Amino acid sequence: MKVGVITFPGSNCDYDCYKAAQEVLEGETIFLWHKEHDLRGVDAVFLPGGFSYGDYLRAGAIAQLSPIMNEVRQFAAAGGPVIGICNGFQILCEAGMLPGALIRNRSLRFISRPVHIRVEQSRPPFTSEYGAGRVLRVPIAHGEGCYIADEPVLDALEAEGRVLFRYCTPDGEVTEAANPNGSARNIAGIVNEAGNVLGMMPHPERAVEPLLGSADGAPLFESLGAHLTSMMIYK
Amino acid sequence: MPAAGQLLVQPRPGDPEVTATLVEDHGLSEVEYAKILEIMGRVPTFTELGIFSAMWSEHCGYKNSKPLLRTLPTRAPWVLQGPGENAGVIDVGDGLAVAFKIESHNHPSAVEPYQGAATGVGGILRDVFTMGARPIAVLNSLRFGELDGADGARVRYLFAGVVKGIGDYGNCVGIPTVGGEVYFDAAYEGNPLVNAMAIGLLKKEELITAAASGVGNPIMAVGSKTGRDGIHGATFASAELTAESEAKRPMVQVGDPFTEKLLLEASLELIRSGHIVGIQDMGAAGLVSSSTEMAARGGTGVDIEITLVPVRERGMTPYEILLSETQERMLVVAKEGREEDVRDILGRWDLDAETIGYVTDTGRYVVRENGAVVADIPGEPLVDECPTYTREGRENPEITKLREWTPSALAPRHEERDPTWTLRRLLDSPSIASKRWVYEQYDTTVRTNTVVGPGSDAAVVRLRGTRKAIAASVDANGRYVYLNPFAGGAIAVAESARNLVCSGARPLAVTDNLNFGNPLKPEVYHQLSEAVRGIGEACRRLETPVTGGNVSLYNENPRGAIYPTPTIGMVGLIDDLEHITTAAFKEDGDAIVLLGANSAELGGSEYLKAIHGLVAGDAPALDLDAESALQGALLEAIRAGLVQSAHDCAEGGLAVALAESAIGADEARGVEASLDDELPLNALLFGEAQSRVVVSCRPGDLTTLLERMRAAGVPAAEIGRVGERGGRVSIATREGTVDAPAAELAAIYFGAIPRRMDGTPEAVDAMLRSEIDRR
Amino acid sequence: MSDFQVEVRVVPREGILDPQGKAVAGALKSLGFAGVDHVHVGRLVTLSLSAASPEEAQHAAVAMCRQLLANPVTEDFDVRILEAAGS
Amino acid sequence: MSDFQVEVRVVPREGILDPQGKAVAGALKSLGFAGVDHVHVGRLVTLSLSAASPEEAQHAAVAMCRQLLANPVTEDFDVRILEAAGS
Ligand SMILES: Nc1ncnc2c1ncn2[C@@H]1O[C@H](COP(=O)(O)OP(=O)(O)O)[C@@H](O)[C@H]1O
Ligand SMILES: [Mg+2]
Repeated sequence: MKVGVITFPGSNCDYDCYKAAQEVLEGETIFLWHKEHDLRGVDAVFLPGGFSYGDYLRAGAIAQLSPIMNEVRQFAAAGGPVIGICNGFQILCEAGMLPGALIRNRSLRFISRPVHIRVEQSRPPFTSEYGAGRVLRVPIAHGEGCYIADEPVLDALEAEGRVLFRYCTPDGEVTEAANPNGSARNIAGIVNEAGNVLGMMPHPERAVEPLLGSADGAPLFESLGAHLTSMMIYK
Repeated sequence: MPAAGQLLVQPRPGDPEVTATLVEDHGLSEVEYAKILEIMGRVPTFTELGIFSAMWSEHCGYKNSKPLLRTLPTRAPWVLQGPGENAGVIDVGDGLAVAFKIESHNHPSAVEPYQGAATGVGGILRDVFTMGARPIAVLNSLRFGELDGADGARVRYLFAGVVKGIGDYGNCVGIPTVGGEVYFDAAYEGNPLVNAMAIGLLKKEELITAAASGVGNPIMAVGSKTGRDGIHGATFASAELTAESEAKRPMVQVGDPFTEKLLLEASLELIRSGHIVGIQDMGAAGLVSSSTEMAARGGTGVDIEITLVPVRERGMTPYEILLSETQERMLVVAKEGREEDVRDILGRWDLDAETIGYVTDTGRYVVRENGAVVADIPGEPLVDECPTYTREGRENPEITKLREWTPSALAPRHEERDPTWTLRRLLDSPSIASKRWVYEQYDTTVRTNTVVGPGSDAAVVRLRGTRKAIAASVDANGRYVYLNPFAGGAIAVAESARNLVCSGARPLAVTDNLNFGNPLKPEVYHQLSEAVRGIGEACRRLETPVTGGNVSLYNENPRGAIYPTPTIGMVGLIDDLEHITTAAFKEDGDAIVLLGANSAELGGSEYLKAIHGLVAGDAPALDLDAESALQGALLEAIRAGLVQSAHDCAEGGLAVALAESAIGADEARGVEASLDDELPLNALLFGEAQSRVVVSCRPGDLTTLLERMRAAGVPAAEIGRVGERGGRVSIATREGTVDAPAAELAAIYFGAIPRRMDGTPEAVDAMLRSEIDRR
Repeated sequence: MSDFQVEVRVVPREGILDPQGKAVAGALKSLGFAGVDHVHVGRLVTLSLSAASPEEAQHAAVAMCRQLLANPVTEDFDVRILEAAGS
Repeated sequence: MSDFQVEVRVVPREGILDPQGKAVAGALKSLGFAGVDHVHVGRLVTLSLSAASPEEAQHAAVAMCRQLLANPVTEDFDVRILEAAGS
């Protein structure tokens, strides 16, 4: 299996993502340059965190115009797994590949700290290795992570089981106080209708080693690995 | 007629005539101007005067500090690069080296906190990556007036803006901000201190220095186009803040962290490519200082055509282009014939490069405008012959008198009969309270190497691919230095080293930032020279040479001078990830041991200030032999696996140290301690005697730990046990007992700054001014 | 072809959270400004554009908003063509 | 007293680096928009204000800019009083 991490100008979690994928997944991990027109045969794509184009104008707004995004769209339309983390989530929303938008945190401040999120759905390709309801401790680090969407859109997300992660207390309770940025319904991560495009604000790639405080992000990569392996068997 | 080798320099139409007033406006003294005349053999042109003024400002020329800095120790077997380059570099083994440096942006931050602090971070990052090192961490040291003093609204505005500026810049570039310090004291009102330190990692063989060598090599300007930003910023940073500096406001530089990130990646690629011979940040005094310093290091000359420099605005004069401090620019000396290769690499990162001149063998600094020479200066004297001064130093007699104060003069307040009251007050003092409000705005975990972020004694960043980690800390207690500059300087070094040792590291080297007042005042010069003497002595004893630093003088405002504040940034090495230790207590029932001896001292303490409104007494006594023994023995014990947690006693003394170890981490734990020294209650609990560390160990290791300490001649005593989560913090003494639920103390400790920043209407105002999106 | 001065105003869509607007309102109140209401913070993009006619300039500017300057989920925009400044 | 609709435009000072404007200019260019120049990104603050006269509204709005809405060091502002909307 081969996964690709896209580097946009201003991406700064590309290396972290690359390292995490390399450590957890078997197979090859490569960097993809935003100006490329080819995904070079990867089986999954990561849009990493950072400040693409400085996040000037709006986070993710300029990066979604990058040449490689056409390829990513086609890849996703064909069912390929795409994971946008933090700035990657913002890019996916700006690109219209996920519904809603990420606006400035309720406090108007950048927030960097570990938070707890609850796994709402245990399913391939991203969360099959987690039990539903499991509480994870992962860092957030963002200034514009407040997820909003129209009520009908939110209702549809809920009804279709597309909310994968929600901010919660260490005991797994979804409360207002556990919501770090004001996101609608404590949403921390969602998937598209087909379930193969994930966007999330917390950083699972920063939580794959106990040395750094948590390994709770590793099963996300393992889930992806399991999914890709099963796809290869079917192929 | 120009002398042999000199070019004909014509006054440029439209430039002002060089007069005595103009010379004075450029911050040059009569002596200095006479020296310029001697070097030039004629009256300099306006452009040349600007060049001299920038190069001979305090910021670039170190004219008042150089003789003092020369007394500092700079060598050790592990020092690869000492002072004089963009950053110091030390060897950490495994073929790896660490570059690090500290820099101040005090004056720009006083005028425009957000941009001032942001560009400070940008500049220090460039200093590190131009050495070929990838930045892996930044730290900062900040000083502000009182959050709830008479000038509180302005202070909160400055504080919020500076923190946001540091955060936004480092976060965007993607370098974790892993530590720092913040103190609040009326002494810094109107003149905040903003010092930023960056640490980078490189392969030893990739070390590159900033020298312009190789006659005929092209000189290229890279990065942002030059605008009129911060013209004369270096001179500005070398003068006292007055109402006039308000008028200088349009000079403020704006940071562009996105371009910085591109520059960072492109520069590292360039350095590895072998296409260039040198690279330097166009920092303070811009193109002038970068090009002259590179030429001086290379022992060469340069010839620059100013109209080739890419500019942002029309009609810029050579003077303006040379002195502009537009951020995110670099000067690169390429190898002859490699310009296209350089452009290719930069183009990949959407950056431009223009060839603006060549390295020559004349030793002269030549600038042309459309071919006409507008400046022709012998390079070596321009860089090296800035007059330096050893001024007269004399202690202010009032401080001599302050130092004579002793605790016997103190009448305890009646509330102090309950020491719990006192502890609560101290935990609520913003200088002691948790700085979480600050560091939650910093991305501390990007790059996935931060093992210990802010909130412990030192930050720890692992070195991927090895078992090693780097530890770093910044420290200075300006109040100690104010009361006793020699002791204060030494204590700053000792505390910094102690913080590193507490985290399991061996201290290796220092970068220092000397923040002082106007050195022309004898009492300030006395502080400066004595503090440097103290730093030197401690660095020698603790074997932590100084590899670089920065001097920021004239930190005064109409209301007075700041406390003399020599910030010490220190880097240490942890040999094995297993040795990483933090300040937080770990397990119920662990034994708590105090290393070092308590004393009756109270001078300069946070207790005196917060409880009695007093700044008096002598700084705590520091015995460097005892300090060295303590640090050596503690590091040995940590390496032997005997230590569960270690936290040094600093501001607020033993009681605060115990409370911090109990409540400072995620979950508040109880403590059951008892102290039976025969000392006054306030000194025992809150005095700031040096060379003390609170450690905890598994009960089974207690005897071994105590024996080892005894063998090393380090006082050590079991003083209590770690309690359970959600327990009580209880510290018994002969005269009274501290007793409160850990959760309550935690609420005070973590709430002190948010309460002041987010609680009051003016605070909301202050916050907002910096929060409104101004990118 | 003339140069047109274009002004693009991007504002939070009615009903969408506007944390900045709310914070500014609070701060204005705490500063003692009375009678202030409906505070919103948006973006103002100014640029010059060479086009054959004001209509063409308008058309181009609207396209810029659709493709980049405004987020259709959260923002409304409004384009003003100010003047033709020279040829 | 009437309610005035107030519009405050805050723009980067002439000559000051505007990284945001630079990035937007680059993006517009890569989208194929030609003839675009002098791109700057500023803020637009809209609010309603009850005041006795347009002059009074203007005066209050300028005070708001000085104290909060604009950064005097890096930004210029401009206030427009649009209309009296009701009593
Ligand atoms: N400005 C800051 N930026 C980042 N971290 C900070 C800052 N100020 C304080 N901290 C962190 O808070 C903790 C406590 O700081 P301090 O009380 O100064 O520690 P110490 O007394 O041990 O030097 C440290 O981990 C420090 O890194
Ligand atoms: Mg401290």
